[in-house]
Amino acid sequence: MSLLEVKNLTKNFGGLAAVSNVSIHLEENELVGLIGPNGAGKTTFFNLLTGVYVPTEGTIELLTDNGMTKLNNVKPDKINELGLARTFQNIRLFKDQTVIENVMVAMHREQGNSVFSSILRLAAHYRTNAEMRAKALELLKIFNLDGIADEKARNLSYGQQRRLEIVRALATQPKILFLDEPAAGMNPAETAELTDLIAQIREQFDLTIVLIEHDMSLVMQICQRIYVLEYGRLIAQGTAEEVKQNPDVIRAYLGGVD
Amino acid sequence: MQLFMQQLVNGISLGSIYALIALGYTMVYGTIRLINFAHGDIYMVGAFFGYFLVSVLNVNVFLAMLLAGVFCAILGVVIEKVAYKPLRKSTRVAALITAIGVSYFLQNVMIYFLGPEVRAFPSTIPVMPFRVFGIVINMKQVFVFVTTVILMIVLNAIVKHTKMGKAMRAVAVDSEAAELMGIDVNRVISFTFALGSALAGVAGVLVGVYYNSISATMGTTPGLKAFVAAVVGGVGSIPGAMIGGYLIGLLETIVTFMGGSMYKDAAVYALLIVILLIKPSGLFGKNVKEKV
Amino acid sequence: MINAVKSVNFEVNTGEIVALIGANGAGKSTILRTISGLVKPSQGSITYGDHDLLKLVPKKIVETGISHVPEGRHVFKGLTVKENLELGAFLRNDKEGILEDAKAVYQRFPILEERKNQDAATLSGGEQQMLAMGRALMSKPKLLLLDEPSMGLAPIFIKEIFNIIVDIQKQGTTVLLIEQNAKMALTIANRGYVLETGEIVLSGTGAELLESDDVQKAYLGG
Amino acid sequence: MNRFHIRNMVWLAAAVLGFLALYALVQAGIINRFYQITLVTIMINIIYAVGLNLVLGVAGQFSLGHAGFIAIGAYSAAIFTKAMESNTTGLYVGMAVGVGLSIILALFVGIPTLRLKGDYLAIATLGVAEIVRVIINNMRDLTNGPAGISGIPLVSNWINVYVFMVITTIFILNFVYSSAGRATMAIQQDEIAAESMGVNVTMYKVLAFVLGAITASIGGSLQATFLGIVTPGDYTFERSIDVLIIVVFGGIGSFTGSFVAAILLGLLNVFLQDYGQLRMVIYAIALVLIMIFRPGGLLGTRELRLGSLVTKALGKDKEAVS
Amino acid sequence: QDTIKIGGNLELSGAAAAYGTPIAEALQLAVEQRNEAGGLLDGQQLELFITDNQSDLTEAASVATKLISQDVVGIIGPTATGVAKAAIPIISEEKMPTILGASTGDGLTLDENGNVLEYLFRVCFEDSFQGLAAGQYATETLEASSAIIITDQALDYSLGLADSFTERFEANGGSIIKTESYTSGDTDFSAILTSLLGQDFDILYIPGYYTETGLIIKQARELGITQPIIGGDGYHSKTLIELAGAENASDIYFTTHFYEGNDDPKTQQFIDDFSAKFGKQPDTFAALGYDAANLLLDAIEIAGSTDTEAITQAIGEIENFEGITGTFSFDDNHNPIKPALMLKLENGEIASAEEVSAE
Ligand SMILES: Nc1ncnc2c1ncn2[C@@H]1O[C@H](COP(=O)(O)OP(=O)(O)OP(=O)(O)O)[C@@H](O)[C@H]1O
Ligand SMILES: Nc1ncnc2c1ncn2[C@@H]1O[C@H](COP(=O)(O)OP(=O)(O)OP(=O)(O)O)[C@@H](O)[C@H]1O
Ligand SMILES: [Mg+2]
Ligand SMILES: [Mg+2]
Repeated sequence: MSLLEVKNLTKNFGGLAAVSNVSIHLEENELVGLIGPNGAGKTTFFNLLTGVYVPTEGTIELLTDNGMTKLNNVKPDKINELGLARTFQNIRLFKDQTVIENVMVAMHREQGNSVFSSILRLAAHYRTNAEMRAKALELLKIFNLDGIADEKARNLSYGQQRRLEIVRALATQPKILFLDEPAAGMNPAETAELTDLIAQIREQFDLTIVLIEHDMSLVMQICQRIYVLEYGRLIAQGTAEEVKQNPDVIRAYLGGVD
Repeated sequence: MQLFMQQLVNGISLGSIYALIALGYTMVYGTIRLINFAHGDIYMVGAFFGYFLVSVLNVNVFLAMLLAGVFCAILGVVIEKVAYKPLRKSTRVAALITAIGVSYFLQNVMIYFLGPEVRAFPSTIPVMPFRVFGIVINMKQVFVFVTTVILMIVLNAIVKHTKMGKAMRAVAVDSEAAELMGIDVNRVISFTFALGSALAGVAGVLVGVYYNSISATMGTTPGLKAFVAAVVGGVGSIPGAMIGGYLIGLLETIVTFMGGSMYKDAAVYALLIVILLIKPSGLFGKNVKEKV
Repeated sequence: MINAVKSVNFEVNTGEIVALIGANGAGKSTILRTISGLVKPSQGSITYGDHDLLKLVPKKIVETGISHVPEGRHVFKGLTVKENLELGAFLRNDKEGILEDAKAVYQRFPILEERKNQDAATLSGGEQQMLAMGRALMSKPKLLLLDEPSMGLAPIFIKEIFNIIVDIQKQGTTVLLIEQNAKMALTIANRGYVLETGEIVLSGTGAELLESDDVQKAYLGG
Repeated sequence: MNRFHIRNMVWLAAAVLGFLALYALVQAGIINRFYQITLVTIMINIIYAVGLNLVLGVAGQFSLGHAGFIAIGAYSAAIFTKAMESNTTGLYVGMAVGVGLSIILALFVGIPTLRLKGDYLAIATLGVAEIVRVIINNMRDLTNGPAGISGIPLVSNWINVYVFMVITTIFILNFVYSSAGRATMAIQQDEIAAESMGVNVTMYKVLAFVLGAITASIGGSLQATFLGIVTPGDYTFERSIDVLIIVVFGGIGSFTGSFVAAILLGLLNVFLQDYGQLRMVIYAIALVLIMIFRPGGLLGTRELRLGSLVTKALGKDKEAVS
Repeated sequence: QDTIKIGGNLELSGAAAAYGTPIAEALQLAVEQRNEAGGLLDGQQLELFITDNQSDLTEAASVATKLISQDVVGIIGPTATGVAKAAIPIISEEKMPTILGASTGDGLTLDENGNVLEYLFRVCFEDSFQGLAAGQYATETLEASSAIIITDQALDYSLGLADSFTERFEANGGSIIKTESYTSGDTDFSAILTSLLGQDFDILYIPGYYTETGLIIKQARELGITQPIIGGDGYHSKTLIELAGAENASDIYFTTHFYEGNDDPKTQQFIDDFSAKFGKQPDTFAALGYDAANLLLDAIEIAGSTDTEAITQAIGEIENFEGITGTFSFDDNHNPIKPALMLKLENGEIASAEEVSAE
């Protein structure tokens, strides 16, 4: 059984099939790439998996303690609870909250049902709060953001914001992490650094990672398998080498060799 | 049945009034996303201006309507420059509070100088009731209805088909990007205010003539109802504002007809809520989709 | 008050492609925003031909023939792709020419033609980027300011974007280009400047900068 | 220091000190009857504003329906205080009933409408409040219609209002600075992102709305039993706007700001009383000028964090956790 | 030399501004006249403090305490019954003689247990008095047996009148066919009026303020509703006729406090003085305010001191005060004992005025 099984997934917007009849599967601890030309439906695909959009057709199933659980029609917060977390193509941080607060929001489920203790300000409130803070700092450290933990998110540079989004997603303790163009707006040096980080967190947190990226150096370097979308349809899949050679992929995505 | 038809006529006449005010509301909202709480008060100032033209200077009503439109256009632009422009970059709620301040200001300045009493607007348009299939319709009703429809069509044409209209929509979405297109944002906003306020001025005189009653607080209730009408129709949508106005006018009339006159205001708000629940951006409102 | 840009002196000659490169937060976008009049600098001067740009409002600056593709695309959401392109030609009155140019944009980005009547808000990230570029071209600029035009684009379109830049240079348009893809940018640029925390630290022809060790290390990941 | 944290103590001490100071001033006759009305009005406005600030500033929900909940609290207090043998018990029973009704209404209204955005929510909540008012107006047997209920025993005075102000403020602030508060704030910043990070958006929005309704209702109960009369005309949407003005003027999201704004506007009102008809003109100009020169409100989003100030001063920020 | 301070707790802004303002003006006029005539108590000048209560409950209470703290010796107002109620606890506790000009709400001068509030007086009669008188007049004089009532649902005054009208009308054998309502501030009544078209009734009772009733009269007559329309003192303003249009203002009856056409020189003098000072005709509110003010001033003179207890007592004991709104004394409940007048409008003119009673 796969960790995540997507069968015949379709999403129509009016007459437009943004995702059409796509079937994929994800295994544990895999690093999978999702590429395709602009408007191919990659982000839409993420949106379907994470519950932002409801699929028009097809099924999404996740392996949980109760066997395969269907994710169609489950709300995003519940899906997150089941172990799927993501970042956004257009950065969506909680801009007026501090860096560490951004992370702590993502950890809020951990604190359990302590609204009561919080409102009465019992000692337990301060304890869990301190614990959460410590944990959040640890995560920030991995991405070299601990130094600016108390800075407002809006004041971060673009690259820092992208990294913070990853930390925030990690803080929800996901099984699968979806990254939408994590390296966009970064220069090659910064991209190389990020590439290493992604590989590292996969190891450290035993994650399955799916990433959308147009920077081929990153994709080819770390993805074990790659899916290619065009006009909402899956047109190729395989290892980096296989995909790179595929004539359809070259035509639609990479462009002819100059 | 005939009585019911008569009530429909009543509803449409009342709806015309709401629609007329709602048009200006929705214009301004459509361009700068500001609930211009002072709109109802500009309408009131227009009514008073017309009143003085007609009763003191003996100006013809139609001319008075035009002049009130011009006067309110200027007033609207001045208000925008003085009170709203400095707040363009701040939160919407801050701008809303300013609008409320302007509304209080206009209303209380009028009370201070002219007193809080109601005044009778000299009735200058003949009533001339006539019957169609046994339903009594009078000239004033026809006049108000026709004016509203014409204004709606003209406005819609401006927004949809002129360059200025396109610029207004661009400014509404992203004023910085609009500047990069070579659009003079200040001018567009001034134009919007001028147009919206001119409409309010015309409406003020028209309503003065229609009901022959004006007062410093006359803007509050219709202002609120017109706002509801604009929301029901979908704020920013010009046909929406008109339909919203008519819907509310008809609803009030029908509820009264069915014997629920004491609940007519509640019915209007209930309608508003129901429509928003079914269509969160109003009947004609564009659901601004957010790409995730 | 942060001084986003300290003291920067540079020039762009008619007909050139000039690339500005630098790390995140170096102040590149701020420079472009100053040129197009969206922000006013605390001191200094910007002249464009005979115009003192600091004395002009954005609208007048656009009228002088400068067009800016801003960071973050800023397409008009709620308006269709077609309307967005029309707004790009806001200051023009030659109906035929506008139609022709729109055709040319569609030719370069066929996906935009397919999405012609779609709300720009629902375009994919890359589609919005193309639209922003197409929209700027609609004004037939004499000087085009591009802020990371290749961001979020598929490799095939990145090539297209750089082709376009070279093409429009050939048609006589001057280009000032900000890019993270420094290699591509410097390859097509006549000259380039390297910006760090609000100051120019290096300048030279595109080829010179490509060769430079500093640039190699900092921006080319090599 | 075992069950409660030192920061609680600081706040408690501040509240008690504040009380003693007021008590002394009242005893000394410096706060005379006139200033007591002003004082109570300010404190009740603080209760309203703190609640609305939670809804608007923290949850980001633009509600203009505060007056409806205030009316519910006021009327239930009026009815019970008049009807019950012991007036004081009547007030608290009435207050409890008002809170109960407000919760029910807030849930009933909140669950469907809170998915509306911005101005749409504002007008919908305004509509709900107006409906409440029309109903109150027409239930003449219970509410005496537009004449309202008068002769309500004057059970409330500055003392119990002060106590309730302190309690509601502490309650709301503690909520804001809890994990739930953080999640609520995140919803305001970016709803989609919050949802994707596992935050139950509907629940927290409704929770904030309900808490706002509860405080409004409590404030209403106090006001009714302080003034001795309730009429439907006192709960028009303008009352909601008055509260909104306090919140915005103080700085949306700043609770300290709400305090400061309520006090300043209360004093401004006293000052303007001598200006007769010009008063509203001056007030309007003041409003516009304030917003032009301080569009973010007096304090922006700043907050006086007494607790952390003291703990920092004592240098025991870290180890105070035990 | 010290001045004698008089307070006005009046609605100068807000919903009731149109009714509080004329009272404030009348108060100014009365005080000015008294000062010109040499002041009170051996030439002491009067000083007037009029404070706006914004038609707001809390403000009314606040203004009351404020005036008291400024050492006024008597207060006029508030005007609206609800607003007045908010001030009552304070003036009672502070023992401040207070005269209400136009607060007609039933039982306003009594406390919860029906005992008279010692310091509170009013110069207008109660709502129920007007309603009963109108009911009586409708059945007896107009010989009506069926009526339709239109009330302002946001106005206790309107509902109060309607209630007592109904009581008397039905007691005298008439029947109320239908009750409709509108809300203050409405301007379009065609829906309500159209729904009356098919009905068979003798009279319309429309208690309310001229602001709306003027328009109702106009719209009703234009729709062809010709039955007599009866109302209360809220009709008593020139504006009513202007709003309705003189041609429509026929067969209109209303109970009220005074008749500007009576030959009493006092009344004519007041009308002249008021018009001269404010450039407009006084309405009933102004007339009532003028009486309230003069009553208070007379009482101070009678009391012979500025002691509030003495003034209160003097007010209560005044006999046959000769006011614009009639000659009256107070009953045990501090209401004036005076007859109501029923005025009739024909073509926008007052065609007749007769005294009516609720008996
Ligand atoms: N809400 C929507 N309504 C209509 N069309 C939509 C909507 N969302 C996406 N689309 C269309 O669906 C297609 C797929 O969009 P999507 O964002 O998934 O592309 P993508 O593969 O992520 O592209 P990019 O690499 O440019 O980000 C696009 O052509 C887009 O215009
Ligand atoms: N309006 C502003 N207020 C305060 N600081 C600003 C403002 N605009 C820009 N900055 C700051 O100025 C610096 C330069 O910003 P700019 O956007 O020009 O950088 P950039 O070189 O374009 O970076 P990137 O590659 O991330 O786009 C940054 O540190 C930014 O945070
Ligand atoms: Mg995408
Ligand atoms: Mg930049």
